[in-house]
Order: sequence, then structure tokens, then C-alpha cells
Amino acid sequence: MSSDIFFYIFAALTAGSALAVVFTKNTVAAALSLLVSLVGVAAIFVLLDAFLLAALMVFVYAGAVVALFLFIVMLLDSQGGTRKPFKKATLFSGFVALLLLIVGLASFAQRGAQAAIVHEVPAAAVPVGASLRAYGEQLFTTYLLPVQIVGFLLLIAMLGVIVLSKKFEGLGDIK
Amino acid sequence: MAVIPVERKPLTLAERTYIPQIVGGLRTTLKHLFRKPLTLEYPEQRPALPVGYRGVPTLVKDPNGREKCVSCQLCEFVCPPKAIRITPGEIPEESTNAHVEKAPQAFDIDMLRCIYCGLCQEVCPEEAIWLQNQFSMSGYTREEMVNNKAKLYELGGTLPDAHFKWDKKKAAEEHGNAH
Amino acid sequence: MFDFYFDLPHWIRMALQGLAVMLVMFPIAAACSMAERKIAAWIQDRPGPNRTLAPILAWVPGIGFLQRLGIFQLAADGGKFAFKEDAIPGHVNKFYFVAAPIIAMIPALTTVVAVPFGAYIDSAGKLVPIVLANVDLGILVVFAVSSLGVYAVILAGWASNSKFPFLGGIRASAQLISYELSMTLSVLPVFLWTNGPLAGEPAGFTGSLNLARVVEFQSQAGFWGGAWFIFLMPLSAFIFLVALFAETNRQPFDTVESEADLVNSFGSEYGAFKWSLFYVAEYAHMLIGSAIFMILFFGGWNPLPWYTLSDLAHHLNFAHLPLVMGVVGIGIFIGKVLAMIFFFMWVRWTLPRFRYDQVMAIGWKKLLPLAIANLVAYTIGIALLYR
Amino acid sequence: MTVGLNEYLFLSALLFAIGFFGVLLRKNTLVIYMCLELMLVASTVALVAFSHFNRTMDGNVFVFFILTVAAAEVAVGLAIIVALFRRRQTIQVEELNALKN
Repeated sequence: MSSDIFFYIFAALTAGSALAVVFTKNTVAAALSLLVSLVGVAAIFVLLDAFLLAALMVFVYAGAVVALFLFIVMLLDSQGGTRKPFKKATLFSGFVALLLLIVGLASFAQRGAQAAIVHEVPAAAVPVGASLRAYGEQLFTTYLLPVQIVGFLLLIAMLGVIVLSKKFEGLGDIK
Repeated sequence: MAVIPVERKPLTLAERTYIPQIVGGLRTTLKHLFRKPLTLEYPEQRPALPVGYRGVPTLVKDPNGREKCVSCQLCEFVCPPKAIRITPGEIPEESTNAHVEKAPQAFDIDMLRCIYCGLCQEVCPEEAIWLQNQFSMSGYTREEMVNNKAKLYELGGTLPDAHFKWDKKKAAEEHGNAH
Repeated sequence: MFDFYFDLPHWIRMALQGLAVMLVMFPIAAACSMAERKIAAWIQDRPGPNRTLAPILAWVPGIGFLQRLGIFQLAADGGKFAFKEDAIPGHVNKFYFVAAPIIAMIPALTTVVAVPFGAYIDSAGKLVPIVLANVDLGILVVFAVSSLGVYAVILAGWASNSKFPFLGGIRASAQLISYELSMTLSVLPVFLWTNGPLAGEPAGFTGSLNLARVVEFQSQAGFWGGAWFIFLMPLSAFIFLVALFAETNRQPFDTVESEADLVNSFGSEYGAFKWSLFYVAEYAHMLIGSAIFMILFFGGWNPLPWYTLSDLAHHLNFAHLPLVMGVVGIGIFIGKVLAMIFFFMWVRWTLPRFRYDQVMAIGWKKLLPLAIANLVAYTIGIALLYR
Repeated sequence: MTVGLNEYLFLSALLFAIGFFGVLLRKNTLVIYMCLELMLVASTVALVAFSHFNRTMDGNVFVFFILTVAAAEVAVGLAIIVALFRRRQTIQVEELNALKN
């Protein structure tokens, strides 16, 4: 199947650039790797028939969020700097996390071999997530309360950002 | 002097949106779009030079074909960028103009230095150096841009002379009607 | 006649279509840069570039007219850009410096896939839009992909490793994000309208942001059906237009590459071919933006309001010839887009540039509230209308 | 072998783990933020995959909320980082240790 090949290509792209985010020294390069990773995720969404989410992913994340990151990186001009060696606690916890990760992924693989996770659901004529109306109906019926809460959250976030970025007069002595 | 404070009129709503002004500006530029170009397409079309135009400095001869310069070197002295270099020379005895005594042996104007100020023309007692209509000098080398005497006379040509000063002087000498 | 074409595998046909669109886009974008110079000249009462001529063509009668129009200047410019030494300054970050112009071209040329540019009537009597990918998401794809265009400017500014390009990059990132909001909000009423309950939808219709559908919606019968959206929602069109100027970095919003205070900003370290790629990308953005504007508010490929392409085809009796109709539709559409490009240039030589703080103030304090108010008003209006 | 839910979940887990290690190992606040974003995105992959293979809309709709929350979080977080930088002239986490003693 051709879409399988596409999945592996985009999965490799996504994971590879995600690794680059973690391991690159340059902050701008990290932000750009994040961008590539997000575009890869959008491609994965397309493979999953979630076209709207893919477009939103590119629009919101790749178009705005990463641009904001780059904006801040350039504003603060934080180029790498010296790197201190990790502490023992960090290394230990990292090792534990790696172990957990290996165990988790191994269990995934094992369960997958048993193929017991997915109950076969009959395929719909139109794949789920492809129609816009479905999103609208869900958002404004079942999920109306979360929509309103999220709207409120956005408003609060906006106010918070305005307050945070405002320079207050007369607070200079508070350190 | 009395200071008259001028009350600045507050902008109307229409003015604050800028839209009527922008539309007006667009109308103006659209009018210009269809107007005939004002450009002078230079190599084919030449500008009409006004009288008294100060172009490249040149040396002129009088209508009798005598060179007017007597190499007094005033122009060389006055030239602000020191563009003029004159080598004075004697006029040979057998010449009809021997009584003028001196004439330039060499007369170089470095056009890379000349600033077209016209002081040389101003100062010349003989009206021998003129800034004329020529305005475009070009060359491939620095040497080419130095006008020597022959080039200067070629550029200058002959100008009408009202006085014929040296002819009168000779005549006066010969007929004993000295001042 | 064209059977051999339809016998080709699907992906080859797709590739050919994409290539064809690009081969049209690229020269038009390049020709726009020439047109810009000519129009600038004409507005300033001068003839503009009018000397260039290939010597071997000099004997062709009537070539003088083309020469005066500066047609050959285009070839000369292109040749110069292609063969000029492509210097990379020593202080730049080479990888990103080279990547930036390429990244500029990608969104500029990718957005074309979702833009329909014509229509024809097939043998079943159905109007079929001509588009590379007739996706449901239409406008969202265009917005999403074109929002990636900002990275070219940011990267170019950052990789150039000098002050003015850097400032330009920062300005670009802020400006483009600011105006994207108003732009997106301004087109929502159009799609509310086309997806309204009375939109004459077929059964099982699930709502769509398709651009071809917007054009079809504007070519219905009747007074309201045939009206272009510029008449129905002029404020939306105005907000979209202003945001479009800001998004494409055109005067009066070209604070990003203002030569007076930023020395052409991100372009200042670039030369030759890479610089020309930025320019072509800018014009490609303008072309796409104008195309979207024409589709949303000026009836796409319909020649006149209340007079659709099908009407024209029936009157002139070529409705049964899909090829002719397609060409006529594309011709009308490209003509409209070029008229819009002319408007861009006309405005450029009329208005002075806004200061950067003015750009930000207009974007956030004027345009965004206006767009929100517009959206709310139309939402309420459409809800009342269709209740 | 066809790609099924497992592969998508594996990708999701991998992305999440990479983001997690980034948060753990990096010292630059901005990069830590990017890794947080990676973790959020990893969760969206899992949600969309579940939604696709179970043929329900819920996972897809939930991604909406994640996107919104992520956008709000980035705005506030970056504003905090900028404010922090203004006050302390650094965004390295080991230097931001005012609460240590």
C-alpha cells in the first residue's frame, strides 16, 4: 500500500526532526526542526483523513506558534551559551525514563502482535474527520461547554499576556 | 512679532478613515498614468541650452584666426581645482602677431578636475577662454580627459570679436598714434 | 483528440498539471516585476525601460513597439539574474541563507493547488471547475500554506547575520501574524453565507470551504444569486484587501523591506538568483492573494456581475466546447487577477509607507475589531435571514 | 504489513518520549517549551489515530481543544519568558534558582 510508505516517510521525518529539536545546540535551528516536525504531524493527520486538523495544525502551529517562538528567540538572542554537564540526578532520572520508555514501547509492540486493541468497526462511506459539518455539529452540541471554556481560557490568556508584557511603573525596587 | 495660534481642525470621521484621501490620491496617480511622459530621451533628443550656458571651457580664436590667449596665466592662477596648466611661449619675430609677445606653448585643462565654475572665463583679460555649449565629456582613460591646446581650439572655434584689441594696438604703433 | 493524455497514469497527469501551472505562474510573476517598473514609470510621467532589444530581432517590423514596452528588458533581467555571480557573504549562516529563498518559493507555488482558475461544462451538462486539487478545505489550505511564507523572511533575516535584515525578519514575523487574524476573520462571512441553510445545497451536503463553490454560488440565477460578494459584504472585502496588502508586504505596508529605514531588510545580503527568487515569490504571493480576492468577492471567472461564464458560453455558442470554455474562463480569471495586480502597483505609487507602529496599530486596534464586528454582524444577519 | 493503530500509537509514544527527554535534558527555557509542544502534538497524534480507527469524532474534536490550549499556553509562556529575561537577563534554567535556598 502506498500510504504505508508515506506513513513511514513522514513518521521518520517527524521523529527525526523531533530528535533534532532536543539535540541541536542552536535555538533557531531547534525551532525550525519543530516546524518540520509539525508539518510531518500534519501529513500524518492527512493520512488519517483528518484534513481539517492537518490544515489547522499547519495554520496554528506551524504558521503562528513556531513563528512566535522564532520571534522570541530572536528578541532574546539566546544563542546556545555554555553547556554545563548534567547532574547525577538528571542522568539517573533520564535513565529511568528511558527504561520506562523501552518497557512501554515493548508492551505496545507485544499487544500489537496480539492485535486485540482495535475492535473492527465497519468502515463508513465517508471517513471520519473528513467532513466539516461533523466537526461543527460535535463542537456545538456535545462539546459546547468545553468550547466556551476554551474561549474563556483564550480570553484569560490574552489578558495575562497583556498584563505580563506591560511595563509597570514604580515597581523597580521589588526584586 | 505676534504669534497667532492656529486651531487645528479635528478630523472628521471620513478623514480619519483616510479613504476619501486615498481615493483622491488614486485619482491623481491614475491621471498621471495616461499623461505623456515628460522625459527627455537623451541621446536622441537634446536639451535646448539656454543662453550663457557654462559647459566645457574652451579656447577661442578671433575672426582673423589669431589665437587670443596671451598666456598671462591668470586663469591658471585663479582656477580653484588647479585644472589648468599653461606653458607660456614666445611668439616668433617673423610672425605678424609678434607684437603680442607671448602665446601658450601648451595649454592643458584637466577635465577630471574642472568644476565648471567659470572663474577662468571671468578672469581672462583677453576673452580667450570661454565656457561654451559642450556639456558631455567622456573618455576611456585619464589622459583622454585632459584637453590639450589643439583640442581646446577645436572645441572653442571662433567667436565674434568687437574689439580687435591687438590689431588696433599694432595700427597705433605703426601710425604713431600711441595713447 | 486528447485521449493519450487521459490514458496516462494519474500521478503523471497530476505532475504535468502542476508543472503547467508553475510554468504559467513563474513567467507571470516575472512579468509582473517588469510591469511594476513600467507602471511606476508611467505614473511618474516617464517612459520606463524601453531600450533593450535583442540585436537579431531588430529587423522584425513592429518590434519597436515591443521594445518601447520593455518586453525584452524582462529577458535581459532574467539572464542577468541567472548568470550573475551568486556571492554568499562570509558572515552568514550558509545553510539557512541558501535555504531561505527556496523556502520562500515553496508556499508561494504550493498554494496554487487549491485555487480554482476556470470552469467548463462537461458532456453531462455539469459545470466543472478547473483546479489542481478540488479539496473541501479550499481557503483553509491556502491560508495554512501561505502562512508558512513568513519563515522565508525570518530565516533570511536571521541567517544574514547583520542588523537590518534581522530587524526586517522580526518585523515580518510580527506583521504577518497580526494581519493573518483579520484576514481569516474577514472571509468567514462569505463561507457562512455560502453554507447557509438556504444555500441551495444538494442532499447530503456537509459544508465546505471550497473556493470553486464560492464562485458557483456567485453565478446562480436571480438578483441575490448572481450578486458578487463585493456587493453583499463590502466591509469584508475591504478588510481582506487591506490585510492582503499587509500579508504580501506591499506598500503602504511594506515595512519589512522598506529601503529608507531598513536598506531593503532581508534582501540586503542577497544578490543575483537568490534575490530574484524572493521577488518572484513576492509576486506569486500577490498573484495567489489576488486570485483568492477575485474568487471570494469578484465572482471568479464570471465576466460580469449577474452575467456568468455559462451565460456567455450560451450566448456565444461555445458551451459544448469544453476546451474553448475552459480557455475563456481562465482568460477572464487571469485578466481579473492582473487587473488586481495593477491595483497593487497603482496603490504602491500613490500611498506613502506607514510607520511600523502605525502598521501595528492599524492591524490590532482598527482592523481586528472591525473584522470581529463585521463577523458578528453578518452572523446575526444570516441567522435572522434564514430563521 | 499494513499500518494500523499500533504504528500510529508507537509514533505518538516516540514523539512524546522525545519531547519528554527534551524537557528533562535541555537547560534553555525556550527549548524546554518547544519540547512541551512536542509532547502535546504527540498526544494529538494518538487522539486522531484512535478517532480514525474507532470511527468516532471525539478524538478529532478533542484535538481542537488541545490546539487552542497549546496556543494560549505558548502565548502566556513566552510572555513569562520575556518578562523573566527582562528581569534576570537569562533564560537558562540552572541560573533561575532564586527559590533554591
